[in-house]
Amino acid sequence: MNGDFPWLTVMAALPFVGGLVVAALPAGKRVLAKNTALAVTLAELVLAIIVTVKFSPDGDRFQFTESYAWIKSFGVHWSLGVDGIGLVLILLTAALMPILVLASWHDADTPQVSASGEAPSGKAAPRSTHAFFALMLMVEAMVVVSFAATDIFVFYIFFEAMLIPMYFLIGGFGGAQRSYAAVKFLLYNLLGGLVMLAAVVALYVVTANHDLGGTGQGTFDLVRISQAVATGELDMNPTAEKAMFLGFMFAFAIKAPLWPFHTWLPDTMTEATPGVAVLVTAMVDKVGTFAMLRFCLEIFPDASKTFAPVIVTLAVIGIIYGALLAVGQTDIKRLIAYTSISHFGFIIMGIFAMTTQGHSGATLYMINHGFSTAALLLIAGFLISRRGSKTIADFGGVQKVAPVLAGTFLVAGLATLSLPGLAPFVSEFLVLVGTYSRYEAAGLFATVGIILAALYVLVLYQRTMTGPVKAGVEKIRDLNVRELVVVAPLMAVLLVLGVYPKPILDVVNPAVEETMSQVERTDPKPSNPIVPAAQPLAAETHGGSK
Amino acid sequence: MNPANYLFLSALLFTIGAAGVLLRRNAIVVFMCVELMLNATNLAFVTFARMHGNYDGQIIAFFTMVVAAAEVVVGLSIIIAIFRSRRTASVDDANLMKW
Amino acid sequence: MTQTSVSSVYLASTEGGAGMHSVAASGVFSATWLVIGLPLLGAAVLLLGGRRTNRFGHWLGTLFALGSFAVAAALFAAMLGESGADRSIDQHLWNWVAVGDFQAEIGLHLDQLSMVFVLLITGVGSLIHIYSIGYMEHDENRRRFFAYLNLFLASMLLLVLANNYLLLYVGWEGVGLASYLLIGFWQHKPSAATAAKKAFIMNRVGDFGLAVAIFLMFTAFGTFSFDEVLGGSAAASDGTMTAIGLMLLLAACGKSAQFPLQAWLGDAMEGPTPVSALIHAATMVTAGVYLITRSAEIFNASPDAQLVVTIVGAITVLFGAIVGCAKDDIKKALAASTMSQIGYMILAAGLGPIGYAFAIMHLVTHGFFKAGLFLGAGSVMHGMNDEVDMRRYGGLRKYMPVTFVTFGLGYLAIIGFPLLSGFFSKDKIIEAAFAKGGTTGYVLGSVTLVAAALTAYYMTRVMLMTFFGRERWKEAPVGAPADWHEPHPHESPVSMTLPMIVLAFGSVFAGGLFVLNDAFVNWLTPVTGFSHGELPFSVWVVTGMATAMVALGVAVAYVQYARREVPAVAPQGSLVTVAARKDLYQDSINEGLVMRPGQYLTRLLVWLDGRGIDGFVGGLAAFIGGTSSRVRKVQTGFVRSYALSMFGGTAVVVAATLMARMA
Amino acid sequence: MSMASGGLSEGVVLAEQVTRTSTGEAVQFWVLATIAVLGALGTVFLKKAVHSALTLAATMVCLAIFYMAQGAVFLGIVQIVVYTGAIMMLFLFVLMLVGVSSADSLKETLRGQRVAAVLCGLGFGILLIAGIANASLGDFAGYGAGGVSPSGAVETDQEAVALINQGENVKGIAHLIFTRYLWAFEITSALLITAALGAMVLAHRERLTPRKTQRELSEERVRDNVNLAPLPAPGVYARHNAVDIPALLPDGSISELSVNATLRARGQVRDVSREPVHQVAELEESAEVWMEQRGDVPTARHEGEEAGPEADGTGEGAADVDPDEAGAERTDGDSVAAGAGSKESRS
Repeated sequence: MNGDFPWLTVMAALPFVGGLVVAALPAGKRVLAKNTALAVTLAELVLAIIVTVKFSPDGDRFQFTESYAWIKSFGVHWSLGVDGIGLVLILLTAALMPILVLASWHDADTPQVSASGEAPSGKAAPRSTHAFFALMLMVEAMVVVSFAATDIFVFYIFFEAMLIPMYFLIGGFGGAQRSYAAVKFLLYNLLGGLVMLAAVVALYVVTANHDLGGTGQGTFDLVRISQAVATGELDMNPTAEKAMFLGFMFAFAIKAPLWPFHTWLPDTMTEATPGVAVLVTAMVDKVGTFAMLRFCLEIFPDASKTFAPVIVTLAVIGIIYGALLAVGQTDIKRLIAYTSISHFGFIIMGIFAMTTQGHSGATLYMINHGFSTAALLLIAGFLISRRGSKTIADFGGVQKVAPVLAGTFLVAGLATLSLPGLAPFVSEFLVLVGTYSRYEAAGLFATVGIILAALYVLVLYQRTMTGPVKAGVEKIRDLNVRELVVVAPLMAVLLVLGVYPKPILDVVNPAVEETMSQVERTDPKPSNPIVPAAQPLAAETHGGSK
Repeated sequence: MNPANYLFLSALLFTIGAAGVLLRRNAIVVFMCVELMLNATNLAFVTFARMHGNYDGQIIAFFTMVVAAAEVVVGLSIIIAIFRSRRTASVDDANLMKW
Repeated sequence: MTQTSVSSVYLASTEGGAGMHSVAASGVFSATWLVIGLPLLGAAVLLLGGRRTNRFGHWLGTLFALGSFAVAAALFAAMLGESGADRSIDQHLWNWVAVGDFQAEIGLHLDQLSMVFVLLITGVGSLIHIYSIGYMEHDENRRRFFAYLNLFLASMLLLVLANNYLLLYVGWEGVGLASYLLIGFWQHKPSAATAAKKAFIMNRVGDFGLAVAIFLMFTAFGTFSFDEVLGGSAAASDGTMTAIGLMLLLAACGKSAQFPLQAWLGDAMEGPTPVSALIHAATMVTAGVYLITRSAEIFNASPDAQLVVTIVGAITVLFGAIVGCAKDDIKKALAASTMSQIGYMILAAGLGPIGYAFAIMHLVTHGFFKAGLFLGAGSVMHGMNDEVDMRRYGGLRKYMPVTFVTFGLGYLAIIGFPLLSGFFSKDKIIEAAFAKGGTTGYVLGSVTLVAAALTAYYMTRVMLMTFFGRERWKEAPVGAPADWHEPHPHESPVSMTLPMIVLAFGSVFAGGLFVLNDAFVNWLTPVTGFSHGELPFSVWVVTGMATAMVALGVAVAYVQYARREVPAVAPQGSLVTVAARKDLYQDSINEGLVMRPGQYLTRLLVWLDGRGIDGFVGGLAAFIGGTSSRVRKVQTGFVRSYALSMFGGTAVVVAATLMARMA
Repeated sequence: MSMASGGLSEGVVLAEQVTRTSTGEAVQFWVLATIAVLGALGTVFLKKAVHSALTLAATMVCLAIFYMAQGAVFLGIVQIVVYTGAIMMLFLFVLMLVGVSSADSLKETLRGQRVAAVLCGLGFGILLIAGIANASLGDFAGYGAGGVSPSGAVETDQEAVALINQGENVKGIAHLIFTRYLWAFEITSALLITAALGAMVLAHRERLTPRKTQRELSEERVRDNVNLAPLPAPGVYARHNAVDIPALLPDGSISELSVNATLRARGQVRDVSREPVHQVAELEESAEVWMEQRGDVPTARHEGEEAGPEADGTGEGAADVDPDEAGAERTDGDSVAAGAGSKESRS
C-alpha cells in the first residue's frame, strides 16, 4: 500500500543530516545556516504532509512500517511505523519546527547573558548560530523517531539521546541561570530514563522467559509484545508487571511532567530561549505523554488499570496546582511554564481515564497544546525581547503601543484557557467528558481548572497589556513581518482545529479504539441511553438525517 | 612433595610483592614488587598448566611476560620523566591528583 | 401537592409540543446560518482588516448587523407561513467532534423560542449599532468596537440557535469573551480592565456549571443534543435531573448575573454605554433565561431544581431592587434594575410551564425598555461630559427633549404603568407567582409585588434626579479638578436619538401586542408548553395590587426626590442605604470568602513549590553534593593508599569467594 | 645449575599422573623456595634499591628453575633471558640514572599505612593459602610420552596433544602460539611497538630554546667578559694530566677552573699541590747525587751563569728549608683540599 519507500527513516534522517550540514557550514555564514535549517524543516514538513496524505485511517494499525535487524544478539530492530496517534504528533513536530526556526531567527546571533547576569558584550561565537540550529534539527530528528519507533529499545535510545542536544540548547542559549536549568533538566530526565532502562531490561527478560523472540530470545517489538499481552501468551507476574509499569511511568511522568515531578520545567522554560522552551513543552514533553499511551497502556494494561486512579489523582492535583501557581507567578515565562504543567495534567488525566473520549481528547490535546503554547510562548518571547525583562510588573499598557502583538497574545491566551471555538477547547472538553464518565470526582475537580485558567490568563493579560502605558513600554514596536509569519499560521491552526478537528480525529480515533481494546476497557454506558439499541449507527448519522 | 606447594609458594610471593607495593616509597622498588607479583602469578600459571597437562597456562605466562616487558619499559620511562622534573622517585611525592 | 398537579397539567398539555420534532431546514430556512454568519464575517473583516477598514468599519459593522436582522425577519415571515411542527427547523452544518459516543455537530435549531431571541438580538442589536455610530464617533478604536459588537451578536445568536448544549456552550463562552472585550474596551483605564476580567471569571464559574451539566447529560443519556436530552429527560432519575438542573442554574446565574454570581454586573458599567445596553437588553444577561426556558423539560422533571430557581430569582429580584434604590451612578442604578428584572424572569422560569412564556415575554419587553433606558442614559452622559453621578444632573428635560421623552416612556414601561409593555409582562409574572399555589406561591407573589414597588421607587428616583429638579450640574463639584468646566447639555445626534425613538415605540406597544389574543404565549407554547395556573383569587385583584404597589413606590420617590431638594453630595444615609450603596457588601463577601483565601493559598503554594517540592529536589542534590565533597577526601593523592584499598578489596573478594565455597 | 638440570630431566620424565613429585624435585623445591622467599623479602625490606634489584633477580632465577622443573623449559629460558637478563638490567640502569647511592628511608609517612598493609597482606596471604589448601586440585596430569591424554586435550589441537605427549615443550608452545594464540601474539607485537614508542616519547626531552651556535657562544663569552681566554687545562707541571687533578696557580694553590664542574660537585678533585714541591726537591737531590757521581764540576756552570750560586744556594738550602717549606705548603694545600673536599676522595 505504501510501497517500500522507507518514509519514516527518511523523515528521521533528513533533519539529522540537515543538522550535520548546518553544523558543518563555514563559520560566519549565519544567514546561510538559518536558511538551510529553515529549508530542512520545510522539507520535513512536506514529507510529513505526504505521509499524512498517504496514511489511510481505515487501514492497518501501523503503517509505513519498516524493520531492519540491528542488534541481533538481543533482538533489537530498527522498526518504525506510525498509527494515527504517532502520525499526528509527527505532523505537529514537522509543522512547528519551521515556525520555531523562524521565531528563533536572531536568538543565537547575539552573545548570551553571562552567569552573573551582566549584559552581554562583544560578539557571539562565530558558530553559535550554526550550533543552535543544528541542535534544533537533531532534536527534531530524535522526536520523530520517538514518535515512530515500534521497537522499545529504539524508542528508549532516542528518548534518552534527546537529552543531549536539549542540554546544549538550554545550557548554551538563554537567560543568566541557563546552565543551572540545563543541569537540572538533564539530571531529572536522566534519572527517569535510567529507571526506565531497568524496566526495559526487565521487560526483555520477561519476554525472553516467554520465548517471544523465538529460540529462547526476548524481543523489543512493541507489536509482538502487545499481541502477546492481548492473547494471554505473555502473562506477566502481577508484581513484576506493576514494577515495570512504574519504571516506564516514572520516566514518562518526569518527561511529561506529572506533579510532583514538575519542578524542572519552570526553570527550563524560564531560562531557555522561547524557541527552545517551545521545543521542550510542545514536542519533547509530548514524547512522555505519547509514550504513556503507547507503551504503558499497551504493554501493561493490567497495571495501568491498577494505577489509573492514583495517576488520575496526581494529574488532577497537577491541574489545580499548576493553575494556582501560574496565578502566583511574577515572571511571564514561568507563568506559562506552570500553565503547561496544568495542561499536562489534563493530558495525563485523559490518558488514564481510559475512555475513548479521554484518549482521543488527550491526543488532540497534545496537538493543540503544542500550538497554543507555541503561540503564547513565542509572542511572549517577542514581547520580552523588546522590553528586555520578563517580569510581569515591568509591563503595562502594551495594547496601546503594540495592538497586533497584544491581540495575538490575547488569542493565544484565550486558546490557553480553552475558549470554545479555539482548538484546545475541543480537546479539553473531550478529556473532561471522558474523565467524568469514569471518575466523576476527578472530572469535577479538573473542571475547576477552567476557572483558574481564565484567572491566570486574564491576570497576565491585564497586567501586561492593559492599563496606562508603563515607562519602558512605550518604545515597544509592534510585530514585524517575520514575527507575523510566525504567528499567523499558529492562529490559523488554532481557529481551524477549533471548529473542524475532524481531520485529526478521523486519524486518531481508530488508533484509540485499538488502545482501548488493548486495555480491555469500554466506555461507561450512559445510564439512560437515548439511542435505542436498534439504531447503533444513529450517532453517526443523526447529524445528516435532519 | 605435593606439586601444590608451588601454588603455596606462588601465593606467598604474591603477598610479599603486594606488601612491598604498599610499604615502599621508592617508585623503582614498588615497580620491582609489582614484577614480583607478576612472577608469582606466572609460577601459578605454569603449575596449573602442569596440573592440566597442557600448555595453555604456559602460553598465558608467556604473554604475561611480554606484557610485563612492555609495562616495565613504559613504567620506567614514566619514573624517569617524573624524576627528571621533580628530582624524586618517591611515589608519595606525586600526590597532586587528589580531591 | 399543588406542584405535582401543576406538572401533571404540564405533561398533559405539552404532549407533542416540547418534544422538538423538527424538520430539516429548506427554502428560506436554509439561510438560517447567515444570521450568525453575517455578524461573524463582520467581526472577522473588521479585526483582520486592521487600519484599512477604519474609515468605513462602523458602517460595515452596522450593515452586517442589519443584514442579520433582515435575514431574521425573513425567517420570521417564513415561519409565520408554517404551522405546528414545521416551525421547528434544524439545520445541520457539519460534524464537529465525533469520538465514540461523543457526537457533536455544528447544527442550528430554529424554533419559536429561538426566533423570538433572534429577532430581539438582531433588532435591538442593530439599533445599538446605529446608536454607537454616533456615540463612539470620537473614539480612535471605533472600528474595533464595532468588530466586538458584531462578535457579540454572533456569539449570542449562536447561543440561541445551537441545536445542542455543546454548541450552546460555544456561544455561551463567546458571549463571555465579547463582553470581556467590550467591558474592557477602554483598556487604558485599570478599572475597566479589572471589571472585564471580573466579568469573565465570574462567568467562567457559571460556565463550569454548564460544562458539568453537559458531562451529566453525557453520562446519563450519552448525548447532549436538545431533542434527545429533552426528549429523554422524563426517563432519567430525579437525582440526575436535579443535578443537571442545578448545574444549568449555576450557568444561568453566571451569565444572567443572578445571586450569588451577580457581582460582575455593576462593574461591567465600565464599558461604553452601548455595551451596557447590549449586555442588558439584547444579549448576555438574557442567556440564562434562555437556557432555563430551553431546558424546560429538565426543570419540569425536577421540582427541587425549580424551587431553587425560583428562590434564586426571588433573592435577586429583591437584591437588585434594593441596590438600585441607593445607587447615584445612573448606569449602576440601571444595572441593578436589570439584575432585578432578570430576577423576575428567572423566577418566572422557575415556576415551570406557568411562567416560561411570561419570562420570555418580560424578557422581550425588558429588552425594549431597558435598551431604551440605557441608550437614554448614554445620551445624557454624552451631553454631560460623561458625568454619571445623578446628583450632578437635574432639570435636563429642557435640554434634551427627545432623550427625556424616550427615557420617560421607558421609565413608564419598566415600572409597569398600565397598558405599557412592562405592565403586561410583569403583571403576568406576578400572577404566575401567585398561581404557583401554596405557601410558595404566596411568598413568591409577595416578593414580586414588593419588588414592583421598589422598581417604581428607584426608577422614579432616577427619572426625578436626572430630568427634574434643580440644575445641579451648574455648580462645581466638591474637590473638582482645576480644569473643571460647566457642561453644556445638548441633545444627541440623530444616529443616537433614532434608535431611542424606535425602542420607545417598542416599550410602549410591545406588551399590548403580545397579550392581544395571547399571541405571544400561543407562539411559544409548542416549545415551552403552557399551563394556566390556578390563581387563589381573581386576576383583577393581582392587577390591582400590583398597580397599587407601583403607585406607592412612585409616591414615596416623589416625596423624597421631587418635594425635597436633592443634595449634590450623597448624604450619610441609613445603615441599609450604605449597605445598598456597597451592593450589599457583595464584593467584600467575595473578597473575604474567595479572593483572599485564594491569594493566600496561591502564595502558600508558590512558597511550597519552591521550598517544598523543588526544595526536596534541591536538597537531595545538595545532600549528594555535600556527601561527595566529604567522601572525596578519601582521594588523598597517595597512590599507596589507593593500592591499599584495592588490595583490601581483593582480600574481601577472596574471603567472599571462600565463604561462598565453604557454605 | 646441576640441580636445575636434574629437576628438568625429572620433570620431563614425569609421565604418569602424580600427586607427589620425585624426591629430587622436592629437595630442589625446598632449597630454591627458601631462596626465592628470602629474595622476595629482601626486595621488600632492603634499604638500597640496588640490593632489592639483586635479590629480586635471585628470586627470578629460582623461579626460572621452577619453570623448567615443571616442564616449561621454554618459559624458564625466557624468564632468565628476558626477565633476569633484560628487565632487571633495565631496572639497574634506571637506578643508576636516578642515583645508586640514595638509600630509602624506611620510615613510614602515611599514618596507619604500614599496619594496614601488614594486616591486609597477612589476611590476604592466609586467605589465599587457605583457599589453595581447600581447593580440590586433583591429580596433576603432567607432560611427556606415554600416551596419557592430557585432561585439556579436548581444547587442544591434536597436533599439540601429540607434541605434549612427546614432551616437546618448545615445539608445543610454538604450535599453540602460531595457531590458537596467533591473534593474541600479533597483538603483543603491536603492544611492544607501542610501548617502545611510548618510552621514547616519555623519555624524550623537548628543547625549549634553540640551540646556540658557536658564534653566539663566543659572542656571549666576550660579552660576559668572564674567562675570556680558554679555561686552564688540568694537570701539574706536565706530570699529571688526569682530569681530576687541578692545575696549580703560581702561588701553589689549585685552580678550580681547571677541573670539570661535575667532579668538583662530587668532591672528586685530587689535590696534588703538595706533591710537585716535594718531588722537585727529590729531583734536585737526586740530580746532585747524580752529578756528584759524574764528577762534573757544577761550578763551571756556576761560573758561566750568574744564576749558578743562586741555584746552589737553593739547592743547598733546600734541604734545610724543605721541612718548613713543605709544612707551609701542606697547610696551604690542606686548606684548599678541605675546601674542595679532596681529602675525602683521597682517603
